[in-house]
Amino acid sequence: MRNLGRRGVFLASLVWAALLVAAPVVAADVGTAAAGAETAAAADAPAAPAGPTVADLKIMADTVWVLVAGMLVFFMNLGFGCVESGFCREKNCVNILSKNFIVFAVSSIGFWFLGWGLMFGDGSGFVGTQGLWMVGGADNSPASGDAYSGVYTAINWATVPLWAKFFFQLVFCGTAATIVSGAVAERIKYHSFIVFSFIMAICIYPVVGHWIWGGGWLQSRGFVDFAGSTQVHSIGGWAALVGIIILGPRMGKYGDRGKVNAIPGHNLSLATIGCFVLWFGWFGFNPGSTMAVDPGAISEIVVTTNAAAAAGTLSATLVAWLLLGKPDLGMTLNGCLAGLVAITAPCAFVTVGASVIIGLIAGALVVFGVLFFDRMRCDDPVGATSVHLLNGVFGTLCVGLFATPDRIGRAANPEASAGLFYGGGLEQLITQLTGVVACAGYVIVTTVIAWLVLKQTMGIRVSAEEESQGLDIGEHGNTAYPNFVKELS
Amino acid sequence: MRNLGRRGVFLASLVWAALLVAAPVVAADVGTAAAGAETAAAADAPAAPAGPTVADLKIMADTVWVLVAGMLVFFMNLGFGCVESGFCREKNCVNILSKNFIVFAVSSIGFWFLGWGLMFGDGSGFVGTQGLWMVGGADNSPASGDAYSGVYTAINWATVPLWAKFFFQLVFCGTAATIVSGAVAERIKYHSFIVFSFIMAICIYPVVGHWIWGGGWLQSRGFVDFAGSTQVHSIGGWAALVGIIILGPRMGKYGDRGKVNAIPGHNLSLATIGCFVLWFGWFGFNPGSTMAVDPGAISEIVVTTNAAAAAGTLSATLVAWLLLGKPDLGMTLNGCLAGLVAITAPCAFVTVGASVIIGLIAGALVVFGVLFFDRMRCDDPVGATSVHLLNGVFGTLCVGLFATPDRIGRAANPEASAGLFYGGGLEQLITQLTGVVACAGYVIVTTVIAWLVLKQTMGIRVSAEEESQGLDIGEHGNTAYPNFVKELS
Amino acid sequence: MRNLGRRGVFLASLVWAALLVAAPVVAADVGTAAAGAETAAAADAPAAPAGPTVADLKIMADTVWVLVAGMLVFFMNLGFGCVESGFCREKNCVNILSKNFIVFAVSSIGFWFLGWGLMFGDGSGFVGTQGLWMVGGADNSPASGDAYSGVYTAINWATVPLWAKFFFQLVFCGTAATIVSGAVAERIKYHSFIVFSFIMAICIYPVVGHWIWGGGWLQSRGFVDFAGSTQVHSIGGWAALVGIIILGPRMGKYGDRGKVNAIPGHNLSLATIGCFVLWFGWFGFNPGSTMAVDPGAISEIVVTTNAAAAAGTLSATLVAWLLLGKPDLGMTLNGCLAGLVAITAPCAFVTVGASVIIGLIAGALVVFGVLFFDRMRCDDPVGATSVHLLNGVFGTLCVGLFATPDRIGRAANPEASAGLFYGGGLEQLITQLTGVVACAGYVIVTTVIAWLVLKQTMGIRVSAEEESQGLDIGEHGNTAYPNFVKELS
Amino acid sequence: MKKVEALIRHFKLEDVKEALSSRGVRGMTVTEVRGFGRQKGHTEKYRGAEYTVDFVPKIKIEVVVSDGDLAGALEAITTAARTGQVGDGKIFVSDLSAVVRIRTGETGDSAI
Amino acid sequence: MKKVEALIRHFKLEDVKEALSSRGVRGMTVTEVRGFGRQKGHTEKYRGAEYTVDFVPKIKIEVVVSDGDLAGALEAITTAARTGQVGDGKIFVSDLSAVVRIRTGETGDSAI
Amino acid sequence: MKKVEALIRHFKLEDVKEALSSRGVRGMTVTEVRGFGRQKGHTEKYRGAEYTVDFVPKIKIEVVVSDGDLAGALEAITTAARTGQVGDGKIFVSDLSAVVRIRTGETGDSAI
Ligand SMILES: Nc1ncnc2c1ncn2[C@@H]1O[C@H](COP(=O)(O)OP(=O)(O)O)[C@@H](O)[C@H]1O
Ligand SMILES: Nc1ncnc2c1ncn2[C@@H]1O[C@H](COP(=O)(O)OP(=O)(O)O)[C@@H](O)[C@H]1O
Ligand SMILES: Nc1ncnc2c1ncn2[C@@H]1O[C@H](COP(=O)(O)OP(=O)(O)O)[C@@H](O)[C@H]1O
Repeated sequence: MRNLGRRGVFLASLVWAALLVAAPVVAADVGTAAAGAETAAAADAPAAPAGPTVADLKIMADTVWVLVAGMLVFFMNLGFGCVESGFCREKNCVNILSKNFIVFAVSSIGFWFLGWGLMFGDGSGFVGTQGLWMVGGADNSPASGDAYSGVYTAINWATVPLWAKFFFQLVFCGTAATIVSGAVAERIKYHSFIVFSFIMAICIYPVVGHWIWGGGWLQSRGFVDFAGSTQVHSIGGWAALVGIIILGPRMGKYGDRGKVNAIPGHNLSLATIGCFVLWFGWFGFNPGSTMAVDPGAISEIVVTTNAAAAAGTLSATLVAWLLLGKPDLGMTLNGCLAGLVAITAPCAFVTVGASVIIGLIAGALVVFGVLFFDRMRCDDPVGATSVHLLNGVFGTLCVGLFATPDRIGRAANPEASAGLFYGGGLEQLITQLTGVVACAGYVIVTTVIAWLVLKQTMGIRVSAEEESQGLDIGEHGNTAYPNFVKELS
Repeated sequence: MRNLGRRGVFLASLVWAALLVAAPVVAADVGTAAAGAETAAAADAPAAPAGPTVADLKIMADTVWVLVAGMLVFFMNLGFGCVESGFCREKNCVNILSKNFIVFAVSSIGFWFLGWGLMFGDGSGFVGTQGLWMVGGADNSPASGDAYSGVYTAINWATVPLWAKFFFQLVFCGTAATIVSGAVAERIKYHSFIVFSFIMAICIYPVVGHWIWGGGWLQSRGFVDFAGSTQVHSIGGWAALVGIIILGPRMGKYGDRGKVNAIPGHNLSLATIGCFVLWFGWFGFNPGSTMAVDPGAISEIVVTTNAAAAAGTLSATLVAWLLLGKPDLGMTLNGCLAGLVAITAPCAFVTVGASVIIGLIAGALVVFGVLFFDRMRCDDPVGATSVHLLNGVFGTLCVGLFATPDRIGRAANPEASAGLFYGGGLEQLITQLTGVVACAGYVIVTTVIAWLVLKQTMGIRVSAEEESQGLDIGEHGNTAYPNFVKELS
Repeated sequence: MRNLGRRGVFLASLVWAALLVAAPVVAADVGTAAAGAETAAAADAPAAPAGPTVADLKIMADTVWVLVAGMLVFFMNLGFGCVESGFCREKNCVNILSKNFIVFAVSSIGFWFLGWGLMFGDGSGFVGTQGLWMVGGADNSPASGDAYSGVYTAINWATVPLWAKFFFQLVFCGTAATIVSGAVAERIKYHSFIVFSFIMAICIYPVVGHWIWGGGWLQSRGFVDFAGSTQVHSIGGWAALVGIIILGPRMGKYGDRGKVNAIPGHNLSLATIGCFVLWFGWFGFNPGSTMAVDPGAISEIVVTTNAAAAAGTLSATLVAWLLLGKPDLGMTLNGCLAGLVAITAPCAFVTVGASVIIGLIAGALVVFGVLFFDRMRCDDPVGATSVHLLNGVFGTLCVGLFATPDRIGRAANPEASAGLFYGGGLEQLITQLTGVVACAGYVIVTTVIAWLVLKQTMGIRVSAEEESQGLDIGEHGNTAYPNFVKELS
Repeated sequence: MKKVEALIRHFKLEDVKEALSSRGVRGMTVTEVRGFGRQKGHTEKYRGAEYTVDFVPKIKIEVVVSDGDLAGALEAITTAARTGQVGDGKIFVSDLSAVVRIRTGETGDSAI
Repeated sequence: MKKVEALIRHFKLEDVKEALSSRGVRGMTVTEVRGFGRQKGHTEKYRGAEYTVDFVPKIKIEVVVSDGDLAGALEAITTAARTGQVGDGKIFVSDLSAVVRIRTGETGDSAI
Repeated sequence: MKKVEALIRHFKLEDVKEALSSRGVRGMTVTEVRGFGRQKGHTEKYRGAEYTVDFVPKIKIEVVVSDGDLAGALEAITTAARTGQVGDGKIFVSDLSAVVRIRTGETGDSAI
């Protein structure tokens, strides 16, 4: 123990020293690159007193909108943290909170370091190859369209500065990684989860991101995912499902002869708080994905998003009531999230009426999903697979079903067409299906490799003894609510 | 039980089938209507690259403001959820959270389905009659004023798209319904509450709304309620009071000889979180009610709102300290909310100094209100009547007392005049009083009917046994903090 | 007791009467002043239908940005409330929540009454002397620069209405006072804390504020503190440290022979929620401090802020892991806050790469800080000194180290120059150091006086018996989670 | 001296306390416990999986009385705690060989 | 009649309940307690300061049985609660002088 | 063998544990309870209504000792738990007829 401590300190000093040496270099480096990127903006500053032009004002409005929406999406980390810790047991609460807290920090660094470059850098249809490191490529944003010159061409349609684009994309990346956290909760080793999140942020999320939003092959084929039912939710969901299967269920979750034991979460107030925060954050997630203040579009998207959430809430409650005999609050909350996930891809392309229908179906889906995954013995403490995977897929397909001819233009993708129910035929639905399958394939393969390598090297599951005592003491040496000690002092 | 189950599933299938049949119709329907409504905006989209005009920019700014403010108001649902569950007992916590969660879903669907039309549709002075269903009337927003053509004339002054108007109004409707939740907590049947909320959203709130904001008779007479002290808070408060009286007090609340027993809430941290969230959300509620970026107005309203909240907090704390001997945190929180409710109607019309005074009075009122209602044996677990009803009325009258001549113009109502203390005489005060009485009358009558019908049909109060065991187990089969099971697994 | 009660009521009546008499006067007074201030804006209102100009639109955009950012900063009160109550024991929870709730109310009234005037009123290099009372000086904002005429010249560069400026500055003042709350928790008398906060808001914070942001002597010398590492955080930190020393440690915190006893907080979920909320709020704190929509600047500041928070989180976790053997969640949270505090002063002047480095160092600093202050027997239940004081100082110095030549212009201070690592030499670093020392000196002297006077007059520390039983019962007669009573009713 | 342990329903605690006090009992100790007996627990649902909570919340009262006060205490408890429904609880009586009051060191009946 | 008090591990409660039920025991009372014994507690960290939690969570079961059922109950508990690791717990047996069922007023063995 | 039950103040637990340990006691069980006695509770306020909390938090320690160790244990507790103020608590001693160590099946004094 003592030796370990000493070795630890030594190691730390090493790491630290390395960092301090590397740091100025990095800083200098980035200094130059970013300085280039910023020149336009900086040059604007002195000019400001002379008064902005109409074009400047549009950039101002768009930037405020994108940043505020990005902040709302960031805030969803709190939502996930609350939902996931609320749905888990007290003895693992510190662990889940820690995971959900650090995962955004990890994503922030990882997506900045390499993820953004792979996702939006110019390159092949498969991955970005230019401006890879530390968002360091040439870029004259907020110049847009033809006026744009730089290496992040795929996102040159947004009339906001580079860092605004980066921030908005970063918070999405963080969300995908967070989804995994809940599904693998109560048994995964803390440091393995951290490493996995880093892998997600650096090379799983960004590659699919390149296909869908970074000018890659799926985008070229007309695949459309407005705010990320696939890009964020089903990717997170697949990674979670693979993790669940490789980790195996929690001790005591499944009994003999198909018996499913309930393992109630420790705090439904927390879970409810979390769900409200997520609903709130989704008002950044979906309407913000316009990345521009298009009044008609963002207003309608706010309403479709809200309508699907409301409908999902009601339908999950009703289905649970009829199916299970009582209106289970956990199902109500999951229904809301299901509606939100399902409307994420089609939010800009469908009518409010259609979004109500999408929400109603999503809410029912999630209830059956939870029962189904339990029957499959996929132990998912928070229902992440039912919410994000199932409804992520469903939502992506909804574009091919419900997109209206006049709204599909908002995709700014000439290959995209209206959905089956609005006279568009099967074409878009098939494209959507292709995208779903392709992304699933990539994520399943890469995460299987990642999880298995982690399993062989650092191990991914805590010992049975630690699992039974709770990960809080084992992994963190803390307890979330140390009431006995408290009473005594 | 088993039979019931089977019947339930059958019923569900029916409902489901009906929905699925109805759905495409609805979607198509709405598709057309909304498509019409959206044409202008959609047509703008391709034009956007050519650069927006100054008029477009104003629409952009106003839309962002209205939507962000609306999101903040939405977020108040979390605040109400926390305050109300914190002020109730643990054994009813799941029930309260469920109610507060589903109530916004119910309002969303109800207000979309019919409420909006009744409230803002052109029609008589009493109720809207055009464009009733699913926000489906003709409308060329964001065109405004003379350029407007459509059936929602009363709100044509706002230069934002129709769905932005809808969203902002929807979140207000949701708030009114939520207020009832806390007052009737710990004894009401879950499904009866759901039905009642639906009634509120569909035909109680919108009718009064038509009178006040929808071009109805009160508005024509110069009645002014900037952000809803009456429209939202006192309406919610009257509905709550009627519910309280018809339901009767919780078991054990009142003893013999006027004895009032304390039934402490289970979690003051939760209540405090909720109150902060409400304060935060009010920055959308009041300044957002401009529905336009009028810099001078919104800045001042932010400050009057904040000043009244601060003054209410201080005065309730002080009064409770002097009156009850100790600075009760529950009273401090209620004082803050009281200040906010009271400033809601006059926020745009009064000076910051006056808003401090309004807050001070509101904070004192709420303390006396809580004691008063308890003496009247109106058992209100969260103080909704003292906060929303009492101060909603008080705030509405404050317009007639404190409105300044130069600010009353912000009401955009030619009939409105300055308040008594600012040389306006008694006129406005009397108008305000008329409005208060009229709305009270309508809400009392309709909610008495609604509650009594519910009582006769589905019943509104849980059994004594269920009440004593807690509604969580009886109504939901859940417990909020299942710690004993948890420890064992 | 009874006598006291009667006397109390008498006192109250007196206070009340005084208020009611004073009130109309105040209102009238302010009415005039503010009416003057508002004329421009009010006059705009009728003109609005005629359409805004480009200059108006800039004011609109800036106002929305400043107000929304201010609301986010306001929301940090919730964050502080959660972090601080989570890190304290259950028996003091009501007390901490009460303190954190009321402190913003106190600041709101105090800063409005006098603080703003002292801080931004024209006057000497040491303090404002004009327009002192109730923000009542002449002011024609949003007119700016040369067009400005009024007595709040130092902030005339911001093109937003006076009340928007006031609101944004107010929420900062509130933050400084809140920092003290956590550090002196679990032993301070409630009413003494309230009085101390009032003193902070009225004459400690504003004076330093005048030096730094109000056109005072430090600003003239080129001292630069973009969003308040010194102005808000280290000031709060010094006041806290002085309070800690004068109050002494909590009973049982330090044993014989240098033994440090752990006194675990009661709820790490709460603390984690709080930290997420603070991170979120900081997106208002730092980028909002532009007080204008400068797209390039605010986008970059959002990213530097986020990067430092992420890096601080990671580095504190790592250092705690290596140093203490396990990744302590409390340290992770403090690391995040440390990164945020450290980047607050330099956020607008450094590259994203540099902000990562600043965050990494801050995260390590905070861990050593906590251990250091404990060794010094400064008992700080929430780590406020390590987070706000230590990193406030560090962050302020970072401007002198990492500011780049092209970004330092954002300070709009001709005396400011680039940092040591970017070719600016030692000059700026020395200026920053001067500022740190000067502010420390002023705050230490004034708070020593304030605390000592309070100690002599009303007393500052609760009795040992009350401390052992918990302040909730002693000071408030409440308990946060009254579960025993609850179970019984 | 006798130790009387009674398992009662939550909402009867107040009544039992009053009943005992009125017979001169000046001290008691209360614990929150879970009971298993003829009174059935209930079934809860959690995300579709059912689970039975067999143990229902009960209150345990411990009262130490002198031999002479035993009968009165028993009667007080029995009367005050009875509802007539299954689950009213049990009383267990045992002998104590010594009682000490920590504050004074008194022992025996005077320490009660 | 005998009172059997057993201190056991949390996760053994279900097994012990089953074992007792299968021997005809129809009632028991359970309390969450903290035990100190040969089984060591663990060390927690809080903001750099270490503290030891000496008391580990245990479950206390109290079962009252007639003298004849004692041996069976003891065996049931011993068998069901054993893991063989330090910390399995203890059983304490004492005599009761009276048992009353509150609902009916029955006393003695029939009240159990 | 004797069972010693002591009701003490929260903050005395550590001292009592030390005192008992130093006399060779190697096991004990602790429960959080509420006590009613000469020490008065306090009054709380909730939204204007007052309510009295009669039951003050106490700690119950149960220690089983061999007959020979009884006197020492009593003294240890009495000394360590005393403050001299009302509310210091009580000690109750009773006889045990059997003790079993679940892990090994040992009985009697060696099982303690
Ligand atoms: N044999 C027993 N040993 C210990 N406690 C018992 C026993 N039987 C019953 N109890 C306790 O008494 C409570 C009430 O018993 P129960 O059988 O439900 O109803 P009743 O007392 O009406 O017969 C139980 O919840 C349990 O706490
Ligand atoms: N002398 C004692 N008096 C009261 N309870 C005891 C005593 N010894 C042990 N216990 C209880 O039994 C539990 C298990 O004892 P321990 O010594 O840890 O293991 P084992 O039973 O395997 O010897 C302890 O946690 C404590 O609750
Ligand atoms: N007769 C009794 N039976 C059971 N517990 C008792 C009895 N008398 C006192 N106690 C317990 O002892 C505690 C202390 O008793 P109290 O009368 O307050 O002070 P003291 O021990 O100083 O006389 C009580 O809180 C209660 O838990």
